[in-house]
Amino acid sequence: MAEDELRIGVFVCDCGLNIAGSVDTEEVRQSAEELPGVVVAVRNRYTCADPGQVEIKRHISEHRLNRVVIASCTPHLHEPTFRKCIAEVGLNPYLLEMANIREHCSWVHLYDRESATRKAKDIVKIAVARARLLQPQQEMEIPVTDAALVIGGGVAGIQAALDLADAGHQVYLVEEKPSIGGIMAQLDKTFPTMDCSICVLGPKMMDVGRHPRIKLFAYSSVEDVSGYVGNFKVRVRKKARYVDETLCTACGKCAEACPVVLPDEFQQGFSSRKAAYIDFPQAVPSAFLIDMEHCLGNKPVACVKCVDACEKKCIDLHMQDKLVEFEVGTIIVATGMGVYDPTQLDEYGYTRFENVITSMEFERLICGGGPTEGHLVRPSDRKTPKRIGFIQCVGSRTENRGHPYCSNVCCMNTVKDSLLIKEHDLDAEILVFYMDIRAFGKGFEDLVRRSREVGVRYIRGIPGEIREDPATKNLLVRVENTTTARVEEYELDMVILSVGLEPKADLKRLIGVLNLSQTSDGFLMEAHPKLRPVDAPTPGIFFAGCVEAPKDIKDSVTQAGAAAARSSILLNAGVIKGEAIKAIIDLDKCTSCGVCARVCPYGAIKVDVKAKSGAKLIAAACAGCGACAAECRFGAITMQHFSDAQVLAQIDAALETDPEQKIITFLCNWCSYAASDLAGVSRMQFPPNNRFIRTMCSGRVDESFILHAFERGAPVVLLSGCHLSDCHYISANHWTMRRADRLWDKLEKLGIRPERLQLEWISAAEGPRFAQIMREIEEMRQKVTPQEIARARKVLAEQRLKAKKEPAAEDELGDTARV
Amino acid sequence: MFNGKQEIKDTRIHLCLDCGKCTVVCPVAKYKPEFNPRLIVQRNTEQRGLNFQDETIWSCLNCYMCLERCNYRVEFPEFIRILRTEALSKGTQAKCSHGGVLQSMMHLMTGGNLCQERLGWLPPDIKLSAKYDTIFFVGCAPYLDVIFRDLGVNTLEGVKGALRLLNRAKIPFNLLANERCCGRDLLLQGDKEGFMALAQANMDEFNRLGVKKIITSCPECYYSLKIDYPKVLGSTVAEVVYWTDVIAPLLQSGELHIGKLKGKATYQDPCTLGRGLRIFDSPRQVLDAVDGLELVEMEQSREKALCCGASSWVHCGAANRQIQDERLTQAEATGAGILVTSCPKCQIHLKCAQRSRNGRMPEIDIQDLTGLVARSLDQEVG
Amino acid sequence: MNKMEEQLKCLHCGFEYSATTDNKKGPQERVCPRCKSNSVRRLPDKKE
Amino acid sequence: MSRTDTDIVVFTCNWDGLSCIEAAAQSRLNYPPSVKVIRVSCLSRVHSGLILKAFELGAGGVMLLGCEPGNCYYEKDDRFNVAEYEKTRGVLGLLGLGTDRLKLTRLPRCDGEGFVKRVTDFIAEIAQAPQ
Repeated sequence: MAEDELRIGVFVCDCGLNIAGSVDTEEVRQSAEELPGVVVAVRNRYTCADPGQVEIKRHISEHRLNRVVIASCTPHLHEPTFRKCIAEVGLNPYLLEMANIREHCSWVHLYDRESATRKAKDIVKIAVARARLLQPQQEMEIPVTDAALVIGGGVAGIQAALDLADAGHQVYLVEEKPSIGGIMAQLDKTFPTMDCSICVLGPKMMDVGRHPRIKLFAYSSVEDVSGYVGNFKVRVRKKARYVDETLCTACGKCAEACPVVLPDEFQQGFSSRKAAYIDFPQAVPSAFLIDMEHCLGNKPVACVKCVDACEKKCIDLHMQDKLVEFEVGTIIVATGMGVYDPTQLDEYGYTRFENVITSMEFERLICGGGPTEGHLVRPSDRKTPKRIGFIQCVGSRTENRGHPYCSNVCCMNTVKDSLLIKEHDLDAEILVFYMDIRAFGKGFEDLVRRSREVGVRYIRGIPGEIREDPATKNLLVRVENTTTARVEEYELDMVILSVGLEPKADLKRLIGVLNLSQTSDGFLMEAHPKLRPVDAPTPGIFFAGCVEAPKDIKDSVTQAGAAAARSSILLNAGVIKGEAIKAIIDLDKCTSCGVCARVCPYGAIKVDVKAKSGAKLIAAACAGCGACAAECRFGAITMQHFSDAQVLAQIDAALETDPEQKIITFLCNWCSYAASDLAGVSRMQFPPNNRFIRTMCSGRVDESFILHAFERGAPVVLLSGCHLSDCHYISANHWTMRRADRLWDKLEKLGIRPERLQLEWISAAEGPRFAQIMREIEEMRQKVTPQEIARARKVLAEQRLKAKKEPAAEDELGDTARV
Repeated sequence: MFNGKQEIKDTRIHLCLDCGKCTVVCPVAKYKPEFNPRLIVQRNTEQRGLNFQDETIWSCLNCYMCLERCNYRVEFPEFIRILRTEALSKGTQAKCSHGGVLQSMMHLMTGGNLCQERLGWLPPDIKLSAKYDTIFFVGCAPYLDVIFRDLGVNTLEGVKGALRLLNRAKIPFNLLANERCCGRDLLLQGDKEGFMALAQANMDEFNRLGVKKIITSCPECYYSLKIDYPKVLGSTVAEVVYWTDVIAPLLQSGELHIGKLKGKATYQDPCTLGRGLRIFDSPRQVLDAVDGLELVEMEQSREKALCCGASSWVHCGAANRQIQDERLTQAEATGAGILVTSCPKCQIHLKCAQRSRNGRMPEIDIQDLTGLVARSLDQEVG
Repeated sequence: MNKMEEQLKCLHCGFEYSATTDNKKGPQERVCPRCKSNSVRRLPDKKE
Repeated sequence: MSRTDTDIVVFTCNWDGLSCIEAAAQSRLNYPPSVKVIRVSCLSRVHSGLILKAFELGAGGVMLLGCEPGNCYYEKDDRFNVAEYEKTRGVLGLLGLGTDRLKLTRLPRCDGEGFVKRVTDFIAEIAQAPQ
């Protein structure tokens, strides 16, 4: 196709008034018509709607278009739509370029139609410039291993595993605890239906244990995951239980024999267990295990009482951890959440007063399977509490010791608990101290009403302090009743802190293993908060349950089903389209210096530096970040679909007219571009002087791009990408930082103010910060004088000519390669 | 005309969840129900500007207790300060305690041609350095010493003590002959203008003498020099340190030794120093270093410490008395013989309260931390 | 050798400060303590 | 604020103090018009706050004019106002205004000359006092 003359079609979208509201789309269309290579420019009301797409197809065939530029919204939203659209009339999907005149223009310059329109024209011009150099790309087909890994055996993990297995896929379910069941297994009843938690969960747990297509790894952890969507290699550490779970009949003889007594975590420490123990009666796998940390069996003088007691002889005190490896096509993360520890909220004396407990502890105290067989007593004197208070929002909705978000389940959990107490003891006096009762779900408000009907008192106000009467161990709770604005003091027998939910402590580790990222609240970030709520940004990985955000059982199960369905789609397909954006190595230019191999986060490039046989690319492993191309000193590496030529053309187009007015901003596809979209969607206004250039990763941004921008007269260049720790190409953006350091030194040497190159790490969640940075950068631009711009242009032009003559010096190489 | 839009935004009151925690922990609200921080925020966000003026705003003690517990750390004391400034700008008069003598004193210090004679008390044994890179900011101790002598207050003892300790620690320092009041009390009562004048005058003096480091023993001076000056004047002063932060490390590392004192003491955390600037440990470390002195804690201490019951020399009334009374009772309950505080104002307020308790026993001996520790120097160990 | 003192300058607000970085940990994100910008430059150690 | 040395505020008690001033008036004795008289029932009413306020507002000197010891109409001894007097002098000293800018004067009934002499002398002294 390269030899054909260019026939570009530009389609400008009104998006109703979303774009046309603040951009004169007709003017944009006309200016597009003037651009070289453009044979037709069309305006649509809704390009993405059917009529719009039909029109695109019609024009493609009518005008024999061989490049398509669509000026509408962010590529993150509709690039796939339009790629599909043009493919249907036989155009290679990679011959499409999106010009984002909505998130990047109309929505962020709502009140300045003139400059918004001017900017929109520029954006289209930049897109057309790139479109001219677009080449058709072939996506490689990657086979998918028809198996899934589910991490976490709580209700979400269980549901996901069952759904996938029932759909006919092999499932590996990994649970770190000795039994699956998770938090739900510890709850007494569930809201709003008030049915027994373990009674509904138990059967599902057994289904998991029995299912022919589910391989359960209890008491195990995912150690390492490598590979990519469709072909993940997983390594699981199966911790030694010291009991052969296939033989164990859970007769309990070993526990009877065991002399070591320990607090029972499952019962929240309210009762004891032995070193030989089973999590709880309904545990799956239904097998005991030995807590080797406390067992006497591994001391020089072995106790081995359990070994003697076991009739099936299934105890082996010399058992070792096992490493198991297998391949899966998709991964579902369902590791759940942690529960907030109120110790730091000293005013409630959780650690000082026995009768102040958390809602989790309460579940065990009220549960028939609990330490008290469901007779509610208070810890200090085992007496039945008559006056009980609940304090809501403990550790939630705060920036002062706790978490800023609402934990979603605590309100209803308290309502449920209040009814449970009333079931046990109708004349118990129950007070709920709250700020807002959030009963938004099906049947929730009804439950609240019932609790009010049975006489639970709801007092609007959060206690400021709790004191204990040392004699009676009763609690004196002082609170302002905000409805009467009077400070009241209540003497209560027991206080239950309705604690919030938080990300699991060890979530970071998993994030490292799976290369995921977090939202500002610490939970896992979805690919799209509305449209892809269970997908991880990394293809092939899905979320279920509280690991994504606090949610109740119903929502966890719903999400688990969704995650199962989403991964089932991949597994059923059998193959998936692989990354077309890949590096290509030109062996004529390659000097086998080995830099690219060192830079590649995926080890997708191999170089034999001795043999000088040139760099080799493992195509399937290449994720397309482009760090190698940016670091290669000899221009031996071309990034398909993000080639030097394309980016340089975009810069030229952006700076063709009054460059001194413009800021060149490089956005990485995953974080900073997403942040710019977020700023757009949230209508955060900022000055219209920036021109955005998207690369897959900030690591792709070549030194030459930035210098080129300065040479073309850009006053300021902003380099932006994901925060260092959550680069979507593992560590590609570490090279961005090193490069920035190199560039700043270089600019200074050349007598160009280093300040003119700015660097910002902006996560996808930081829309407001993005807008703020845009404003600040514009302020900096205004401080750059015409003289220094001119000077920079001159110096850099000379520099380039010099560089043409002599190739890169060896020492410069060493500098690059230093790690 | 007053315009506190941004200022008010910065206090984050728009984040108030209306939970009422502040009201529960506020010492004033406890004895004076009409003072309700939560409602003050509500009233004054809704009705401000309708020439609405709220009497209760003068009762706030700026003790940071509300801030300590607030979910969103809403800066209520600062909000009050803004309201007071606004009220003054509308011609309201603050009810000044002590016949307004302190306000007049502070205003008199704003005078440009002021040349004080404030170092007369300086005993010969204290060695000053020749240079001004490090200065000790004395604060209003000389004045308070005169004004409140009839309460048995001896704020100068404290200062002398601090200086002797610094000498002992071989830390060179100098004093400013024409140092002015830091102005914090004017700021807190809303007189931003007066504060600015004092702050600027002091700042000019620092710059003129090339001061690099400022040590002070008065928590209020410490706060305003460290926090208020940069905030209001926009330029940072020299490094500002609190004397216990200078001394305590030396005592811990054993480079510095102090003497012995018999007795049992309890420590009053000044709000400004404790909750305000999170200095809880170093004063206690200093006390621990005094051989033979036993330190016991009150029911409410550290982050929970109860305020000495008055602030910024305005609007002292029955509620304040009750707070002071409660605090004294807490102190006595510890069985300690000495109530140590590191703020001259705590000393003044609590002694004042003590006097009006018309000698109800047991009377706990209220001492300034610096003074107390310095006295130990005379009883050398080993 | 791993731990080293670096002279850093914020190219956004001009604030200069020094910090120790641990090379073992790999590159760490730099944030200007004053203006929170990431445009923090490692100043080349001056050799006269 | 600018301070004019000749601006004198005289706090006088309603009895012997005031009688002297009235006597001076009746016998047409001249003293500078810059002398402002404030009548209080007894000097015990005057505290350091009021005195300093006068200085804050620019007074060059403050004179406390009262009964001679033993003559107090309220049969108060003068312990209280002496204490306040000393306290205020202390503050004035620290402020570098000089302790002499505050004067405590006690006169017998109707001593017009006495008052005029004291007040003019006072103005003269203040002229010497440090600024």
